[in-house]
Amino acid sequence: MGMGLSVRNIDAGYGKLQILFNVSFTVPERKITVIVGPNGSGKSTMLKTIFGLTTIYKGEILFEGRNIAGMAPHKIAKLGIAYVPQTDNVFGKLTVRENLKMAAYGMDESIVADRIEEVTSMFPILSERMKQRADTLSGGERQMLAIAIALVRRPKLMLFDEPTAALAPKIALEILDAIQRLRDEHKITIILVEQNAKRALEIGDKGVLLVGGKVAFEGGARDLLEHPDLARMYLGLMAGE
Amino acid sequence: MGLPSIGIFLTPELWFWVAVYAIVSLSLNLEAGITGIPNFGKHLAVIMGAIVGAALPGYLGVHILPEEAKQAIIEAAGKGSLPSYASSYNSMISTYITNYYASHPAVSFAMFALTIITAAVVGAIVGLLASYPAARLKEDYLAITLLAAAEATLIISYNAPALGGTQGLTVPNTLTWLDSLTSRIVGRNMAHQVSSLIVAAVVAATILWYLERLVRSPMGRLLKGVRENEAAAQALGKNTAAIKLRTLMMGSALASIAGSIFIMATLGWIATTYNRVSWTFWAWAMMILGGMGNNRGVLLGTFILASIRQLITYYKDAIRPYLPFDPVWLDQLVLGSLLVVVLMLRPEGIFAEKTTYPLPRKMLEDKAAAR
Amino acid sequence: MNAAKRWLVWKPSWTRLKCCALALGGGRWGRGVGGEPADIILATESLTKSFGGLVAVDGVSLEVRRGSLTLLIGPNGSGKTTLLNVVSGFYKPDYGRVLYEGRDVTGWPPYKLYGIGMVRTFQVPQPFYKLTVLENVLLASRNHPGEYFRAPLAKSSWLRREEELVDRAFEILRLVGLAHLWDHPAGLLSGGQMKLLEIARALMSGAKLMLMDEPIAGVNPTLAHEILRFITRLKEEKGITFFIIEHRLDIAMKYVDYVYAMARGRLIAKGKPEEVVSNPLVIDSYLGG
Amino acid sequence: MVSLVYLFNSLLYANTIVMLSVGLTLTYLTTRVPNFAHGSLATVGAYMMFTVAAVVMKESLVSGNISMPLVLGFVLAFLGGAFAGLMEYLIVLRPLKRRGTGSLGLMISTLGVDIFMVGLLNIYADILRGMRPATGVSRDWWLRSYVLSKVAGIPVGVWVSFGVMIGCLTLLYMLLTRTRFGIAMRASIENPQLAQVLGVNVDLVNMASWIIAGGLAGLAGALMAFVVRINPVTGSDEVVAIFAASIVGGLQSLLGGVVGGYIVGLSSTLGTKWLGDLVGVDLAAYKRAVPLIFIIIVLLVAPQGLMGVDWSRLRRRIIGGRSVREERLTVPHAR
Repeated sequence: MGMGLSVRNIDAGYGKLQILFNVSFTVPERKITVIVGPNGSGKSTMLKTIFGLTTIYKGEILFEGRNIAGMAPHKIAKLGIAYVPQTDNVFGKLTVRENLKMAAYGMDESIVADRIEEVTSMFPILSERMKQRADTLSGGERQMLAIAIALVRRPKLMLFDEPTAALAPKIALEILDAIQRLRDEHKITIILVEQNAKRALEIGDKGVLLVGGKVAFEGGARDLLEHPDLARMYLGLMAGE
Repeated sequence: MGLPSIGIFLTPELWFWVAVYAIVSLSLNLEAGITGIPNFGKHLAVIMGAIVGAALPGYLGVHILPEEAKQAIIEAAGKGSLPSYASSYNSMISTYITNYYASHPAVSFAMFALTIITAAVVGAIVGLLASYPAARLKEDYLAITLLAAAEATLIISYNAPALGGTQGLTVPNTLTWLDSLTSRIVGRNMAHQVSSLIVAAVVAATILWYLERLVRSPMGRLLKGVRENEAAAQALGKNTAAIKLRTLMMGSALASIAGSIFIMATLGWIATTYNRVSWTFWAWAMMILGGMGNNRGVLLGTFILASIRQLITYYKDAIRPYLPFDPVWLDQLVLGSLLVVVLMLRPEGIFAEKTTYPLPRKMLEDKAAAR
Repeated sequence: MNAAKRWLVWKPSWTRLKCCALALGGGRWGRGVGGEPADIILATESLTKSFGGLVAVDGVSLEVRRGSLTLLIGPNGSGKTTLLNVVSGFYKPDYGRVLYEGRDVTGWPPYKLYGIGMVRTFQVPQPFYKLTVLENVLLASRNHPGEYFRAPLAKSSWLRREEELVDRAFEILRLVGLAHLWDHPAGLLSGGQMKLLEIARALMSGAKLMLMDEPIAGVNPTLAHEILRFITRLKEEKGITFFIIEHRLDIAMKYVDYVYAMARGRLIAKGKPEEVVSNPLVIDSYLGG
Repeated sequence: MVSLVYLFNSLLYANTIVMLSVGLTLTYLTTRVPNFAHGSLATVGAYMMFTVAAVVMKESLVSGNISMPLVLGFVLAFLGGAFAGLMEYLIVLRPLKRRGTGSLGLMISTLGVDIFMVGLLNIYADILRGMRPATGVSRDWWLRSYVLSKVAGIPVGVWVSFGVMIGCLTLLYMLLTRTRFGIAMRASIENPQLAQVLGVNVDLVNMASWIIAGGLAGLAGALMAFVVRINPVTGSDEVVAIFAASIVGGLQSLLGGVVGGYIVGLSSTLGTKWLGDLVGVDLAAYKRAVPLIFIIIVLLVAPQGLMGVDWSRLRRRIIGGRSVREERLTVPHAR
């Protein structure tokens, strides 16, 4: 199965509070896998679990054939996985340039400038804001910076946690556009957690529906979008299983 | 070294230390162990109590002296008027007052009672004032504020002319009413030591009795609730800032009583005695070693550490040859490492905190089983 | 006699009275069903709260009828919990008012709100960790005569009350199914049990209005039904009002009287449960459009 | 009128408080522990300097000669303080944090460290006294004589003090803004989780902060030896002043530490002197009460410290405009 990621029988949570129950799914290489589900179903927890930010009680997470369950986050980052959290995903007190430099932490000095050049060319608005503090950016710009930060290391796999939350619809579309470009032009494997299920599934290749910390559906994004009970499950009118 | 070390446990001195420290560490346990207030300025209340104990029997005593005693002092001082209690004639004035107290046991007892009560009131007020600015803020701020208040008070009282400044004061003996009784039993030499011990022990026992009942009352439960989760306590209608202030007032009043008793026993005031190492950090170590939140544990911790301290003081010279350094520093090394080691190895202390219900457990078990 | 009083006495016309009632009752005059004034226990008026640049609650005005079970739904980040935090006094609003029984309680601290009968639970349970389950519940009791420093000296003044409260606490613990764990430290409970404990405490408080943040999230369906049935019983028998944030509508639906839906800090729908969940705006807010 | 000597002494004192307060704030920001042993880290530095004085300088050194030994003394002071700080973190705080010790326990452990360090310093002071009988029986040291000669009318000590202080703060500023590790430090302070996600080893950053804070404290201790007689508890006694400076600065920014350090340092020396002259009483003995007054005023008026005050908002408020409501400080824990 090569470069993709596969989650196997994961039980995870925070301390004693278990959120995920025996979750298994696979993430195909160079595709967008969308994780959807109602409030509190464990979507964000799933991403954090992949990145080693939760307590894993059981199960494995295979990346490039290697079990990364239980590894320290800063080590996972070095394997070529990047994570864009939903909130607090940029350093507000640092300038845009410092944010990008920060993202290149531990990389060879000689290529840092090129990489920063590379990512800012993807988001030209950022190059105009290089000396500004990140907390002066607008919501959309901030989200772009967050993605740019994650891109500096040229990750193979990117995890996005609700990147369009609290953004104006037009900006949200721009962000989803950018994510599509990452797949198409940069051949990056993507896991996207979205509250905005419709739009996310429209750009996605694969869909995973989490309900109550369990996988309720795994399959093509289209199939999930056309699933007759999706709306009802989303509104919490039907519990998983 | 074996046999004489047992001798220490027969001296009233050790037990006096245990009793006085028990008052302080138990009051700290009320604040920090039970309510979770990081009082790093415990010595503040002790200083205030000592100030009351040093000033009241002297300043008030001068006024109630009979005319002939006053005249005698004026003559001896060679001045036209009665010199101040804190003047250079302090020790002479104190002797006169002590003699007067010795011949009037009722006055002596009244002065003793008044001193203790005043110390408690002053302690409560100072506890309120010192914690008010930070009671609503994070515990770090409260800890720093209390420490700062205590240190500032120490410096001010060390320099205050009314307290004899850096020279300190000789304090008249307000325990003469008890000394006259004890001297008949243990002899004149030991009398004051023994009566100090009795007073300290009675007060400590009373406080222990009160605090033991407190943790077995709904109030104890409330205080633990404030410690465990402030947000939850507020949501359940508890004014946590006010509760913390009241607890600090109570804790400070008790520690202040300890300070006044200490002065009554030592009969000498010098501010530097009431430093943070002696009266705050040792008390913390006693509480942590014994078990935070457990009064009996704290009592045991107090006994152990007071004994160790006393042993080090007594056998300084005996252990000197075996140590590569001066044994006077052993105190600090023991205290410092103890605080850290206990936190690492047994954070709950010797006796962990126990659940204490106001109602008998048997009754609760029955109620739980009933359907 | 001050100016306002004189003004009242001087011209006691119907309009004046209505104005006064508006001022006192927060504009709830004459909106009732069948000609009677509606009994609104909680109302918010243009409540607004922002953090930095983000407006978390944006001009929310809603009403909770006395004796109802009113639900607040909305997708993640729609501002539900922030609204609850503002109403329950944990945050101060930037703008707007909170009215409780017609009284302006905007910005009151939580313990004062508790005093007038408003109590809340937390989404993430907030137990007193080292205290036992029974102690946790007992701490919620109102005006306990033993919660003073004089208590140890006057045991007789509170002992009987304590016993009554213990009985009541056990009754509630049995109800939520925690009675067998009464002597357990609350910090050792499982997540679901902590949730139950949170509810037990709220019940113990004897509040008139309970604000609950996701009371049945993380609780198994059978138990969730039991809790909701119990809440309904309390509502009917004791007349307690419940204002609940919840997303598990499958279970909650049939117990609910009225639903508000929020998205992006604003109210987007209100009405009977069936109306609200079939409202395309609400479905869109969940699924995205 | 304040004499020139008094003015210089005050400035020297304020400089040391600034350096201490910056270090204290730094470790508070990274590790979230108020370090009650911070003052003793300074004493460690001072004794490193004394070691050089005792072993290398002897009496033969011409006073005022800023020579290699003095530089060596500063280097050792930095290293000594840094080592002590790092050990405090590695041996005490990190294990306790991993064990899940609460903030109360962590605070107490730093008290324990402080007393332990004072004990060790006392023992070392005895050894040092044996090495240099010239100071006689006194255990108090100072290096005033080394820095009394004047350059451009100002004592060498003042030049050195400002040189070291400005040099250190500039280096720290450069580190934090110009190097990637420094940026990583600032990032970890703001959002440790995100920094971790981006590949930063946050524990390493914490260790670095303790090294820097300890080193700065060590240098401050060495500088303090130019103005006051130092004994093993001198630094420990300054802990209230250091905290006051940090609290005045808001405990949130290093710049706040600098501003707070000068406000507290100068007002407790120059301020008490000036006020004393005004009312005709010598208030110098009460200078240690000044930090308390600052703590109380700041906590009552602006608990976020000077750097936390929204000055423009305050101005609007004073000039007029809509009232600003403050945030309650008790908020239920998120997540």
